[in-house]
Amino acid sequence: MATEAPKLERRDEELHVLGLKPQYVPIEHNLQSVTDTISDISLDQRRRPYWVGLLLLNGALFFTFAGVVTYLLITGVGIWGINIPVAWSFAITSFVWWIGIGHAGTLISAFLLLMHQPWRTSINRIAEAMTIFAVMTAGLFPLLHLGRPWFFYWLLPYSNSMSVWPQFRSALVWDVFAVSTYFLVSLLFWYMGMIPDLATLRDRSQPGLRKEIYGILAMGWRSSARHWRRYETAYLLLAGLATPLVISVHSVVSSDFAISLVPGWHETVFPPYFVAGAVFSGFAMVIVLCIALRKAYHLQDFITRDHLDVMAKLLLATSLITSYGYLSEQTVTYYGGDQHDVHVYWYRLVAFDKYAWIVWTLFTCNTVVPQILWFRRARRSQAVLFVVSLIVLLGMWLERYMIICSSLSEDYLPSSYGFFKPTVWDVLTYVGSIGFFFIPFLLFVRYLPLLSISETRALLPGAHGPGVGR
Amino acid sequence: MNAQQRVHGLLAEFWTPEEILKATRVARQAGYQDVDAYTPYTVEGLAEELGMRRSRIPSLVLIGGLVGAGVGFFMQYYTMAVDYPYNSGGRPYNSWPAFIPVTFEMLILVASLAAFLGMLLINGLPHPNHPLFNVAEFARASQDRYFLCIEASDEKFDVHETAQFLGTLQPHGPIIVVPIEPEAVEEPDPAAKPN
Amino acid sequence: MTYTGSSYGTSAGMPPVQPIPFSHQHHVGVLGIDCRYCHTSVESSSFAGIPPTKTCMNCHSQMWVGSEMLQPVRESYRTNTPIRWKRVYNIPGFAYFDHSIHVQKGIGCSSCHGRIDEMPFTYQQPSLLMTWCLDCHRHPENEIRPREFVFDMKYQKPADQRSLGAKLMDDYHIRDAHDLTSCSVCHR
Amino acid sequence: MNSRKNLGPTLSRLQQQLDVQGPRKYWQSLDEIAGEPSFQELVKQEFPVLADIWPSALSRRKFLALMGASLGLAGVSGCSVRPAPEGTIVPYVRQPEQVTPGIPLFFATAMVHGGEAVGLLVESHEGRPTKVEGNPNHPGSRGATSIFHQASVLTLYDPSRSQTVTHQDHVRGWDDAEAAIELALAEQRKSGGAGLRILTEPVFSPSLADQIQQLLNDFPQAKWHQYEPVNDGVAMAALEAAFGESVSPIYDFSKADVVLALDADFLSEGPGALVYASDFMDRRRVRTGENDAGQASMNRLYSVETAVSCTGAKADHRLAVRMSEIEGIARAIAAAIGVEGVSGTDGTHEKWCAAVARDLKQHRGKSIVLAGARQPKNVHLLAAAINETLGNVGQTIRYIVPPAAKPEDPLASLQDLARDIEQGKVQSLFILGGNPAYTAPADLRLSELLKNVTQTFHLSLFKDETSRLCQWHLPETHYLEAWSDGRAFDGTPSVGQPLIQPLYEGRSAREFIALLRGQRDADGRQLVRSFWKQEWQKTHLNGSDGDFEQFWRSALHDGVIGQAAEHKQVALRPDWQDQLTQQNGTGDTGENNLELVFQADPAIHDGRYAMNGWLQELPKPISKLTWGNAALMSPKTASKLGLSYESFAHGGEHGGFDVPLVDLQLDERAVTAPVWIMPGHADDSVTVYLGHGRRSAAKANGEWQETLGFNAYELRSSEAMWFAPGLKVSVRSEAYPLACTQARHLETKHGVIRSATLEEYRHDPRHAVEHKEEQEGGKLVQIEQPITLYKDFHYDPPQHKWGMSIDLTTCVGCNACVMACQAENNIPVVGKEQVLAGREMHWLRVDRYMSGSMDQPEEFHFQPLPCMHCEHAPCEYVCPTAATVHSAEGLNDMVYNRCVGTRFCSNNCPYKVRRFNFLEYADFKNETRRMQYNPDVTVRSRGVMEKCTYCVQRIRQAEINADAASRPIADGEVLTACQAVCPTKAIVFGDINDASSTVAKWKKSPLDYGLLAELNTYPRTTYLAAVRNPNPELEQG
Repeated sequence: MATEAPKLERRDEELHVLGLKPQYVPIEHNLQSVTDTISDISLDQRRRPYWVGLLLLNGALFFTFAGVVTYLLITGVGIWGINIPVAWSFAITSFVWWIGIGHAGTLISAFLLLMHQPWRTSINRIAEAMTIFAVMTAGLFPLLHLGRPWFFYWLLPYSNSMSVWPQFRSALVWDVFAVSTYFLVSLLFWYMGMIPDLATLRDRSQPGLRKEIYGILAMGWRSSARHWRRYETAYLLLAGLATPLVISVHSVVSSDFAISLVPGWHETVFPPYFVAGAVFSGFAMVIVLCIALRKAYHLQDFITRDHLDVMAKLLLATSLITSYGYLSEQTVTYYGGDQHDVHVYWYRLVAFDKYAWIVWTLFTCNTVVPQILWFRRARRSQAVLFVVSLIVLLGMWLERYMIICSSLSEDYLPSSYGFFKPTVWDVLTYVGSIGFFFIPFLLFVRYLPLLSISETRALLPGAHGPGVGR
Repeated sequence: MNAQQRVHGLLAEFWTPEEILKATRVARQAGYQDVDAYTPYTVEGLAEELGMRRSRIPSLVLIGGLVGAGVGFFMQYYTMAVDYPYNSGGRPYNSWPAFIPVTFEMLILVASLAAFLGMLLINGLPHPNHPLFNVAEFARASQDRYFLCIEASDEKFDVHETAQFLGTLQPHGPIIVVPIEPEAVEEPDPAAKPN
Repeated sequence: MTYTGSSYGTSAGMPPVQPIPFSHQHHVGVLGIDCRYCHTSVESSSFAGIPPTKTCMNCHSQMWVGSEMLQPVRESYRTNTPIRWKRVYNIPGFAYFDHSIHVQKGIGCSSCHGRIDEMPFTYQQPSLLMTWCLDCHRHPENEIRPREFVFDMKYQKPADQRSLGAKLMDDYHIRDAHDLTSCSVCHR
Repeated sequence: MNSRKNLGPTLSRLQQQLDVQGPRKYWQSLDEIAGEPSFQELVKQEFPVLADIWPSALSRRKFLALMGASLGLAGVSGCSVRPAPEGTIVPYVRQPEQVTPGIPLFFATAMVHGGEAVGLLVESHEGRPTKVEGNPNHPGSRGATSIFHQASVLTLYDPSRSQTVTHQDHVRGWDDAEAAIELALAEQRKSGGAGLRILTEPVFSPSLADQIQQLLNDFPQAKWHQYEPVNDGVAMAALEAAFGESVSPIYDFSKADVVLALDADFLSEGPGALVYASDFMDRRRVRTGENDAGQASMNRLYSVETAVSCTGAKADHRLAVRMSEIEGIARAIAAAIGVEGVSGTDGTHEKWCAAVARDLKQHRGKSIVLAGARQPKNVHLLAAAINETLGNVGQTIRYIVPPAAKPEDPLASLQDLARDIEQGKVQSLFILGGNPAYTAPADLRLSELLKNVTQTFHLSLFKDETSRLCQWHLPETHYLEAWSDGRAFDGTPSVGQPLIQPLYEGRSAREFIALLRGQRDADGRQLVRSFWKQEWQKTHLNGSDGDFEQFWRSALHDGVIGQAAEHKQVALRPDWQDQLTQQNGTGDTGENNLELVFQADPAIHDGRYAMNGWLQELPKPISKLTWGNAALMSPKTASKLGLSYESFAHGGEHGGFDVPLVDLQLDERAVTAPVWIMPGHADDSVTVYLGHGRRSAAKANGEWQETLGFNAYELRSSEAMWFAPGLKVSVRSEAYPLACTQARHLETKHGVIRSATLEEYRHDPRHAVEHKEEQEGGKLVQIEQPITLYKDFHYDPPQHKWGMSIDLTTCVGCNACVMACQAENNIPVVGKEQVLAGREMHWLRVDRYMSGSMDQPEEFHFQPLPCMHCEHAPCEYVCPTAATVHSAEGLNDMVYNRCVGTRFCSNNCPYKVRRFNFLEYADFKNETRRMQYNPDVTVRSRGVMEKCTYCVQRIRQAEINADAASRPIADGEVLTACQAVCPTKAIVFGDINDASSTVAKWKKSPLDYGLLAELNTYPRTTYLAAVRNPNPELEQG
């Protein structure tokens, strides 16, 4: 005896004056339609062709990655191009890149929750999912690049028969704690946000295995107002904890380089510069994913052009901060005048047979290309944003690669200068890791609520005030 | 009577947040204590209507944070300076500046766990076999309907009286009696037939 | 930790089956033969030394000549093929233990090998885990005994072992815990 | 037995079982031991499941290979969690009296190389020689060794050594060979040996020469030829012509103030190099403390050469000229000095020759002029004349009877043999050692000639090019497996004891000659002992056998069995001038008239060490190339050929270089070679190293092994053995990868190398150290006292404070230290591809820097770079698993079993002295290779970082010995492997707390400075700035 929910009348004209007030809220929707559109993405069984296509593509990448990793574990890290002096390269670059991408997710959902930004609602779940899977992919690299990966557990302080502990002055041990804490907190944050939506899916799905799984995952959530109150408090607290966590994790990741003695690495600007870089590449990835999902699942009502617009503005802002980072690094070094530092920064710019072409490419990618976002039309066009974001992602990867390899290549003694040439295995490991990221993401898109249904409901006009919304 | 024990409570359905707010206020003023509202999203002010005090979660998180930081720092201090002190790069055994990042991470970790587990524990979740799930209509509680439930554990609760009272709150649809055991398929209670 | 520390993990206390059931209890406990008669290089080399067949034949060419149990010894001596003893103390290749310095510094055989004179079949007494080595390297005073009692199986630690140990540590110039737990003392 | 190596259980027991069988036969071929009943019983016990299928399914060889592979994995058993692997411990049956497992023994022996026998002490662990050290009381060594002596121990265990007698590639036994020999000799006896020829390398062994002489008595018509591609035959002939009798010069650099080296690399090559380097550098040590710096004195070295050599690099003044111009310069100097009958001036280098001549004249009787072995006869005559005129003979130069048993010109000897073969006079040819087919000059076409000799026998270590052409190949024993003797550069004889039974069925040259004389199973020891008994009896007429036995044992212990050769009083023949042939014009230095110069490879010598992995991978002293050779030329020559420096080298590479290929064409012979530009090389001249590009260097597991690089012997003709004009170079299009460990030549960073002239040092001793800082900033930057936040760790006595000091003045860059370190610490060879990728594993590298410009480098400096063992080590605080930690004595310990391989420590080391096992480099599987491993040092597996540990195993052993005797460690008791072999004592290690120790004194010297000390690393290895003694006259020019 389901009664048909009445259609919501348009109540507040001035709310949607064309273009003036950013419209982050789905207008023609009510509770029922919001719930149905979002949960149907997960519930209806029809396989969307391009979802299966993407799954197969990334499945191929995933299996190349598995193959490369097997060969790596059998033969040794020698299959990559690393040598003495450049003992780190693609693996650590990809680690920093992936974890950088991960940071935007939690920053969007946590920091913007604290700032009560309404536009976060429709993209926060996508961003958090991206964080979880990016950090999972990133966490792989520090293990893969170990010389003897089967002793990775020596990095953890477990009580062992040798009574020897990890050495806590090393940034790599900090990394272990930082990355695992970050993964856990993001997972909690993401899962907690999803409990009410899982309850919705549980209630709307046909009886069967999926209903039971959703039921288990929803942990018996029965939308009780008392529960909501405690849920909101905990959610806010988690957001409050996650924000400083994001800053600290990427500062710790940057301390992998900052605590060292390598000229070009031991810069005091590294922590903020890396965090800005992380947010920058993170937003780029979020934009890419949002645009793709928006088109694939017709979420134009939820992820409106205004969302893209505000994210583009943030992309531009962080691009400027990162560019400021480049500028300050160069000027402070030349001002300081230490012969080793000056050599590294100078040869980065001029040695075109080695790293200079990478340096100038990344300057264009990270500094010049995002300037197009000053124009409103560019910010609102999906195609331009998509391309700019991909370029920024490439630029940020090159930036980490340049920092790591060029500083190690020519640091102190001329006799130990060396050059890094990537091998096919380097490239395959990196490309394979992209597959490793997208497989769980596609499964998330398929089986879990894509947007935060409960928060979107809360945003509906009249959801709060005495309006008519059902 | 035996019907009394088998009943968990009475459920009334509403369609707008204002209705549920008013119904809850009226129920509370009528003296019912064990009242709970079920809404598809957080309705502003509903918790105050239900008379909830300040939640204990923040204090839990604070304790968690302090414990995390304490454990984090002591672990590092004990291993580096007490259990196996060795000279690493001329740095002192207790190089506390180097211990700060891990201490901070442990603080955040334990605090977050405290927040999440605290919320679950205090809410009594996971509780998959709650009597309310025996009511088919209640499935809409997580979608677009608002429900008010007065539980049998309330001392003023009487099946007929309370059903009568609920009827006065203009609910949409009949007052539903929430059975405790799921298999006893409850035929609609004739007495509570609304208009 | 429990698995590696258990006797199954460290194979302590489990006497391996030897080609010849040699009994220390009989030779050391009953007959009173000194350790250095067979383990000749314990004071001079890192390796304590395993007696060549000739050492066994010094006596067993005269006594117990007909016994079936000693047939492998005679066989080995006649055909010049060595006796293949099962190794009781398996220290990993990357840890370098030196008998001579320990004996010289006043660490008795029984401190590590236990009461060999009461062992019919030799088994590994300690866990041989690094924690076991470190306990002694951190507090040598608990185990040191005067040099003359190093080979005395029946030596009992005196009540004032701590003070005796401290005194002996000065006499024998034993370095402090921080020195002895430097990694290159055992690993190189 | 506390065997450090992770030997797989079965084969190690098998090995111990073989050990124990006593001296009889150490090693049978794999098939024989596989067939033994005891082995099958062992297999049943060890691998019961396989035991039953053992005889049928698997062939024995396959089973051993299979087990070998599994043993390899067993080698990794270390990582399996306990229960501990079921190991066994196998004692001797009858223990040899002085062998105590765990304590190494040292035996004195001698190795013949490069025209001299050098006395060595070889360390033996449980019957396996593992490390070669110098013999302090041998005149040719004085405790030092060269890279060849160090690497010889690897050749002993080289699995590709020839193991069986073969007749036209079919495996035979020694008895078949003996039968064939007897047949051939019987044939020859009829004609008195007319068709018999013996070809050996120049023999320095008196007993072997005596044996060959007796053989020649049996066959009066037979002839004995000697040939070696790198020889001083021309010099010997010249001196014989000058003095009327065959003499050999001995130099005493301790008395020389001025030395002129005409293409003579006396510091690192040639007989007596170790002693000459030591004496020469003793006169350059200026560390006379603070006060008497004023009177510090040094000798001065002038060098005239083409390619940069160690001597040229250390010279105060170096003149880079074409080889053909050196004779002109020698004439100019001789004329300037006033050698009668010599005239002529050298146009371009007029001023230089005049200044040198003036300097020489001011140091009459206290100077030396040396002519290199590659120079033509005239230069040797001129040098002898100059020395005579300056009155050096008897002061700084003495002439003795040549140490060679039969001094002759090897080239002439080989040409006679070739002529005889051509005329069909030779029926049976016995080649002992050497590899003439590969090393003979191309125009002799020896390879074709060998084919038409009826019976040819080749006794050699490897089945090589010559063995391939000979009917019979007979495995020769390595010098560590056989009795031998030899004369040092000054004639002192010494006996070579074997350290181990022959690994394969080899026989030594003297046993083979005895075989030729009919004694079938001659014992090398008996042969050598009887010869020296006769010699001893000549001087001790009524000496009893007991006396001789006593003399013999003490000689074996000391490694020296006689006195040096006595000096001959000789004088130049009055008519020596007419020996001077007309100077054959320096030829125009036009673009088309390039000069090709041959040089013995600094590491592979003449090609005999091509199969030695250590030497192949050893970076050459100057070019730092490894694995293969290249055509070296100066930047100007390259630009003339259209190869600018930038065109091929990315610069700054440490590892791979793609260089262009060129065709070197001389007369009608041509070779394709990669180009390597070497600043400091003379213009219009191309140097090529001999010894590479071998097509069949050895035969191992069925195939002929090839070696990298191109074969320079193909361009060599007998008229121009060392240099030839008229080289045509044509550039090809494709590129070729060269593996170089240090490409960056110029000192772009100041403060790394610090040097000063003697004047500056006299004026202000600390000038070298601080000079650079003063110039730029104007104010004196005190960089020696870095500030630190940290509370210091105390290393005060009785704690040791280990430190090392390296003197840049006296280091000649000969790489002996690098090779000694590789031998001592089980450092693996990684191969060319890995060196191309920049992953060579040497713990110690010798950096070579040049000051000045690419076209005109002025100073060359060598800087050995071991680990600095910094007190504030940047590598320690970044290691996450505490695998590298600072010990209480200030050593930076590297704990291999704790390392997980994050490699952050290598990134954070400013000196980049850490090496990483990117792949499984150490050889855990090959049984013979594993015998060389030093049991006191862990063999590192894949994924582990490693570095110089100041030979901590030696420090610990010294501490234990000192503790046992309850005495402190004496200064010099701990010798690190590099310090022990350094000929010029440039490296000193010791306890800084002990004020009387040499290292403490060196560190108090005003010249002492820490490398990159401004980074607050507090390095324990510090350097003494290099001091040069330039000639003021030439300095301004």
